[in-house]
Amino acid sequence: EAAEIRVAVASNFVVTMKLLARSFETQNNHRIVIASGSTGKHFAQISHGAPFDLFFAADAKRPQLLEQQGLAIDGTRFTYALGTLTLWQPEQTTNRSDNSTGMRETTSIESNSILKTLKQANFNYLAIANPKLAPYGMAAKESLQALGLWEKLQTQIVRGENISQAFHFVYSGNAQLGFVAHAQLIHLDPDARGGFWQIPPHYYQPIEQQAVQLNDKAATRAFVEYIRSPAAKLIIQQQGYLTSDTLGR
Amino acid sequence: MFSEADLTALLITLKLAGLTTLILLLIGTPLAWWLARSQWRFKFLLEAVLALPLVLPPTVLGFYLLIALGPKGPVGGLVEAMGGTAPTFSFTGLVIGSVLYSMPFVVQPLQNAFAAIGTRPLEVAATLGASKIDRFFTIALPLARPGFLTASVLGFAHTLGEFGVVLMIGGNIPGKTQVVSIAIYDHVEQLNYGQAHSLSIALLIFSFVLLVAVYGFNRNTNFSLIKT
Amino acid sequence: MFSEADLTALLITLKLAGLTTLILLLIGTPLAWWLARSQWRFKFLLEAVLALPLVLPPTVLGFYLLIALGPKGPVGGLVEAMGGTAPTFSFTGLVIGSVLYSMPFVVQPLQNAFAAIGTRPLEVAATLGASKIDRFFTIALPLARPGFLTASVLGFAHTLGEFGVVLMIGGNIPGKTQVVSIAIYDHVEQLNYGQAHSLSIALLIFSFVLLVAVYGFNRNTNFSLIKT
Amino acid sequence: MSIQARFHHQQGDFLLDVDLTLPSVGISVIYGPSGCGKTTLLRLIAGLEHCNTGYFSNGRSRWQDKSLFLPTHERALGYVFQEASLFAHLSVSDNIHYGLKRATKRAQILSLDKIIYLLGINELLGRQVQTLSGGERQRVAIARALAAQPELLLMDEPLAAIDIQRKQEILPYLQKLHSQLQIPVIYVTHSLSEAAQLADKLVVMDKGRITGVGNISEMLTRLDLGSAGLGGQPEQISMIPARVSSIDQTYETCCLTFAGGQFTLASSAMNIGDNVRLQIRADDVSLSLERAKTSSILNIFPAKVLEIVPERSSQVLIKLAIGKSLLLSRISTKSVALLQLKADSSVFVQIKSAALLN
Amino acid sequence: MSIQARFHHQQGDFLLDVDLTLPSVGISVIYGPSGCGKTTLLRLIAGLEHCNTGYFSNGRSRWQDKSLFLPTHERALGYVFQEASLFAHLSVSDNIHYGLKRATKRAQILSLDKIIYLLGINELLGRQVQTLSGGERQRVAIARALAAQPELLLMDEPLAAIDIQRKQEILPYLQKLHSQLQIPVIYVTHSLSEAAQLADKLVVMDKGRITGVGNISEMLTRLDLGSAGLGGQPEQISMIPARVSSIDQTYETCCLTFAGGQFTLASSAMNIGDNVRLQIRADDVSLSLERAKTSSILNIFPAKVLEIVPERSSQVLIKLAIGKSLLLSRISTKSVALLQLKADSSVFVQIKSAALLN
Ligand SMILES: Nc1ncnc2c1ncn2[C@@H]1O[C@H](COP(=O)(O)OP(=O)(O)OP(=O)(O)O)[C@@H](O)[C@H]1O
Ligand SMILES: Nc1ncnc2c1ncn2[C@@H]1O[C@H](COP(=O)(O)OP(=O)(O)OP(=O)(O)O)[C@@H](O)[C@H]1O
Ligand SMILES: [Mg+2]
Ligand SMILES: [Mg+2]
Repeated sequence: EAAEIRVAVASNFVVTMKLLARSFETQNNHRIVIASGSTGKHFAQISHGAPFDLFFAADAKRPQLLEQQGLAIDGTRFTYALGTLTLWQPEQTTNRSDNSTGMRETTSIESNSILKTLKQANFNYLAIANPKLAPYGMAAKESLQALGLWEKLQTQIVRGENISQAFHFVYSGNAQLGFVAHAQLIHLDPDARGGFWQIPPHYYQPIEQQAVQLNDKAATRAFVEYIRSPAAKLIIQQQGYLTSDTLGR
Repeated sequence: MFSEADLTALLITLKLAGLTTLILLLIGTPLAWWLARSQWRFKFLLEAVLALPLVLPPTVLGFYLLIALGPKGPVGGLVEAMGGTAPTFSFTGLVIGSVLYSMPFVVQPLQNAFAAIGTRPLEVAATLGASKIDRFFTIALPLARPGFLTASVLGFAHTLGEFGVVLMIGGNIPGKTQVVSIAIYDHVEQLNYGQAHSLSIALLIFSFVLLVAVYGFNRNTNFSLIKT
Repeated sequence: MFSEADLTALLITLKLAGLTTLILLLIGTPLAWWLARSQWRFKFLLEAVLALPLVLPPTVLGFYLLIALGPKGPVGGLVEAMGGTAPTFSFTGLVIGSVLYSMPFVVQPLQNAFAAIGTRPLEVAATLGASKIDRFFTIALPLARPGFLTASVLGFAHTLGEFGVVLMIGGNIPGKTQVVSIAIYDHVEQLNYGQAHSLSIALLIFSFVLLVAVYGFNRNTNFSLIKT
Repeated sequence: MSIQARFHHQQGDFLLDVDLTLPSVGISVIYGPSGCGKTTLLRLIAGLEHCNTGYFSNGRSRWQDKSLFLPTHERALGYVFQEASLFAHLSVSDNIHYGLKRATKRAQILSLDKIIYLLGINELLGRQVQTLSGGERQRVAIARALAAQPELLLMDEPLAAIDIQRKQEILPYLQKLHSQLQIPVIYVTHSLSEAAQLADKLVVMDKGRITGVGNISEMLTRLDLGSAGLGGQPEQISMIPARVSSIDQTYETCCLTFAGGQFTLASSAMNIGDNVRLQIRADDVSLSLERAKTSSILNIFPAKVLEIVPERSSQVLIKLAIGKSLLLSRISTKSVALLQLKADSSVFVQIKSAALLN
Repeated sequence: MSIQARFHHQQGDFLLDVDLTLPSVGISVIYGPSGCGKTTLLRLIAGLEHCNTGYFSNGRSRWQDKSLFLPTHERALGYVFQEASLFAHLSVSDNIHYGLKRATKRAQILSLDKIIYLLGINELLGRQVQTLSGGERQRVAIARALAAQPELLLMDEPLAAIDIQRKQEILPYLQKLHSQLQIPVIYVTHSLSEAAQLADKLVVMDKGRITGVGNISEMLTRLDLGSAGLGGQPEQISMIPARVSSIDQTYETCCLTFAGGQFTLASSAMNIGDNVRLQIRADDVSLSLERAKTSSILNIFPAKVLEIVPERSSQVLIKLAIGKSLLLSRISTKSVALLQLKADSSVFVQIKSAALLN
């Protein structure tokens, strides 16, 4: 029979989750209720009895912790998406490198010029998500370290609470460059995208976004099953994420 | 123009702000009255405690409320032990959080308004046979009207814009604890700038109309200006 | 017990709250005075506008400020055109945001306090040769002291706990725009509950001491209670 | 059945120490210089000031003793404050009705219409109190206190802001309050003529203490109260009880019998048999050794000098007996010498004018 | 050099319409019933009420006309409000110093010590104003206004809350303000005896209009001002200018020459040659056809009846001429008949007592 499934979703994945939910709901009687928020908040809430059925975190750590604390169903944890990091510079308009399959591209002329801007520190501010709070922030930090720029750019780095805020900083023109999620750029009008450079995956630890079941209701399981289906994976990929099979795992 | 979820959020918000303001006026009025009248030596300690919720970032305050009100916390635990449900993640929880959070904005203006009345009108009313409670309702309340105006406006508006506490103890559950401020926040987070703008503007226009009504209506009650 | 970063954040917070309160008192006092005295028909519209910042969730307000103050926004653009730097991600930006955000909490109590003085003491002072400005400083200000107390406390405390706006337009730069509310928030998000607790408690104790000092010091100025 | 008040009350440096018995009918006037504690005494009686060791009974019921402290609103009193403290949020009419509405338990003895008429505030009823003049405010405050149907009326210099014409209309009304309605009044004033016109009992206060209490006629002729009391006051008044014996309609005069003779007074609004009081200023009483024949002064009586008290070196107060009535006269020292007056001298007192009370 | 005031000012239903010229020295008393516009007039003069079509000049400088409106604080005035409005946040002493400090531009003519002494507020200086009694408050308010070294003093019933003894000390001081210091005073009162004691000019107001202006002596004997004015008032006073001609140290009396004879008065604090004013209540003047021989009344003068005005049917006011001086007497209608008085009758006036001004 029809049930309501409450899903706590990391803010950065909510848009994708809505698409997934809609598609799931067309095949089921179940209804998905999405509560977006920061993973840290969701963790605290779940620890204190929040009535969620599923938890889609922005990282792997929090689901793991819940599992250890016995607040999640053992063995239900899985990676539902892998974030990809992009360095974005809207003012870079000479040329655009994205095409519909541009996600795999790792280098281009423009990206080199963005890299050049970065290396020359030819800007006021570089926006990243807070490495302490957001996996994308950690990835940005690792990338900068790999490029040998982390120490050098310290005074020019502004930190957003999460990856959305890093995006706002760039979008509003306050920061000239920013490490954002590739998924965020997907939603921009192509004319407004400017230049970007997808960071090569070996620069940073994979941004594993994991989900875990908080109970073992049939509806919950049904939804998890759906998420793991190829149809869902396609949607996730179209939204600018990688999935485990795209990485070959 | 607005999604159904947005409209629901708007409705919940109004319900929350209205109820919170009402509760705050009900609790805050006697409290402010007592604070304004009392000669208690250590009154200032209580005044300081009342202002403390202001100092914590809302999310942090929300975090502590989450702990306290949750089933494992002292309050929530007690409620559950008595057969109830812990108020977190429910509308009740939101109301509790908002009340605590907006308390100083209601109590302080009321306290000042009551203090400004002075003792004379109350003494006069007493000699005319008005009991303590009668004096309070027929003299103190009407004379403190500007203070009630400020208190209601600050309390209501502050609850409308309230966000951190509600997010934390409410859990942002659409249709239940998702208020409009969180909805706007979500739109911004999801880069739905257009929807964020329209919802913000709707909230602003609504609030502006409300505020204009309140202030406009009270325009001519400047009797507090004149001492007789 | 506290990391150096926490201590720096604490320091920046105090500086921010102090400066914001100061600026608010400087701006808010004449504004409140004008609002209390003016007979302008459409005053209530202005009053409503002043209360509006309250209504938006801080993060959303911060978002709009980020746009307005940024180099592409009207304000930031103007500043840059004049050869300056847009105030976002700077301490100046934090101050601007906090001032806007906490404005109603300072203006409203002051306005009520000024209104409660009435016209008589000012008339008397005028007959004793005190000019408008002289009357303001020697009569209106001291008589409005309870209002100033409330205004300062609400303004200062609100800025201490302020978080959304500051996070948005400050960029959380340690040593520059990371304030203690953000630091506590970060600790909570990282599940460093221990550090979050100690920092919260430090903030609470500090604020409590401050509030007790303010309220205790003002304990005996209840002259507003008595009309002569 | 008498009003009893005992208070020992410290207020800053000021100590009020009072033990007072007043009749529970009639008007008792508290008289004394500024700052002597008159207002404080009224506040204590009203229960607005707390005095743990106080005692008060209004004759009918006890309001306060060691174990009892009735709150103000349960004391059936009316209080006219020294500064007319009207409610700023109520209209004039609502101010007056405030007490009236709450007096439903008390007997409705004072008619609202009458009160409004007497205080001349009919046209003010719809007004906001902020627009009233000082005297108008005070009149409204009196009306409000009266409308509350008090069993004891406390009035703190109620007529200070009111013009003399209106005063002359209000005073007789206040007198009637007790003569017809048996409402005792405690009335604070620093005007001796107001006191003489109103008072049955006069209480003289100084520096928080009571320096003299007595019937008005006796008190007024007491010369021992010192500069803080009545002696040394520019006003000196005697009071003589009398009774209407006949009325002359032609000249609108009446004849009053008192313990000393027949007094002719210009007044027609009286009935034969009425008991009245004559109030006579010492300055209005001159003395002569022979009875003047062609004088406009109608009231000339033989009298005996009782006492001559020098006031200043140029002036004396003379206490006289007309039959059994006492009278004060103030004349110059020079006249005393010219007429060779001394105690026991026989003289004629010429009373130029007199005011009539009740 | 005279004070000129012209105002046409609407206030709710009330219209104040005044065109007034007053001498720029001396005390002008505004007299009228409650609500007639006295306070409003003072507020207009002080610039506290705005009147676009107003005009005011204090003799030395213009404060207001068509194109000019000096704000209150630039008008060198002192204002004693009807309700003593002390600053609640300042001590008594600081209240008084408030005006003093701001008067540095003005000539320091009034000594603070003297003011404090005269108003008897020395012991109150350190007190908080909330602890003062009503009369104490008003005295402090007067001191504060005087300390501001005003060039024009506006006083709105300043003595209503003050006891008669203190009043008698303050009044002469106020008189000296103008006689010695040339500070003009505009003084609102509803006490005619206060007016007679203080006034040089008397302004009678009713319903927002001026119904009579004139020198006090002339005004007091005008019988045409109707019930709102002076006629019909219980108090009727005449004022006679005189001059000290000799002093008798034994009885502490002095002899005053006036346009009609020699007046004997109990008073020693005078110098020969002083110009003074005699204030005589109509009630203190009796008439006789023969000169009384053995009376305590020292002042008996031949006079001529000018006019007999019935007040009530039982009483008349008689206007008399003693030489060139005018005098009012109030006697009973019965006496008029008994003595067969009419206009032009020759009589003896017996003046029982008189007050001395200046
Ligand atoms: N705003 C107003 N609306 C209507 N009438 C007003 C207003 N303000 C004052 N008045 C009236 O103006 C008249 C004059 O007032 P004012 O205070 O000058 O009287 P006053 O002569 O000083 O009387 P008092 O001796 O009682 O103090 C009063 O009748 C008062 O009721
Ligand atoms: N809190 C206080 N501290 C010190 N003295 C006080 C305090 N309150 C009142 N007093 C003094 O008590 C005395 C009595 O005051 P009260 O008001 O009773 O006088 P009053 O007789 O009514 O005088 P008035 O005729 O001037 O109104 C005054 O001298 C006053 O200064
Ligand atoms: Mg008093
Ligand atoms: Mg007046």
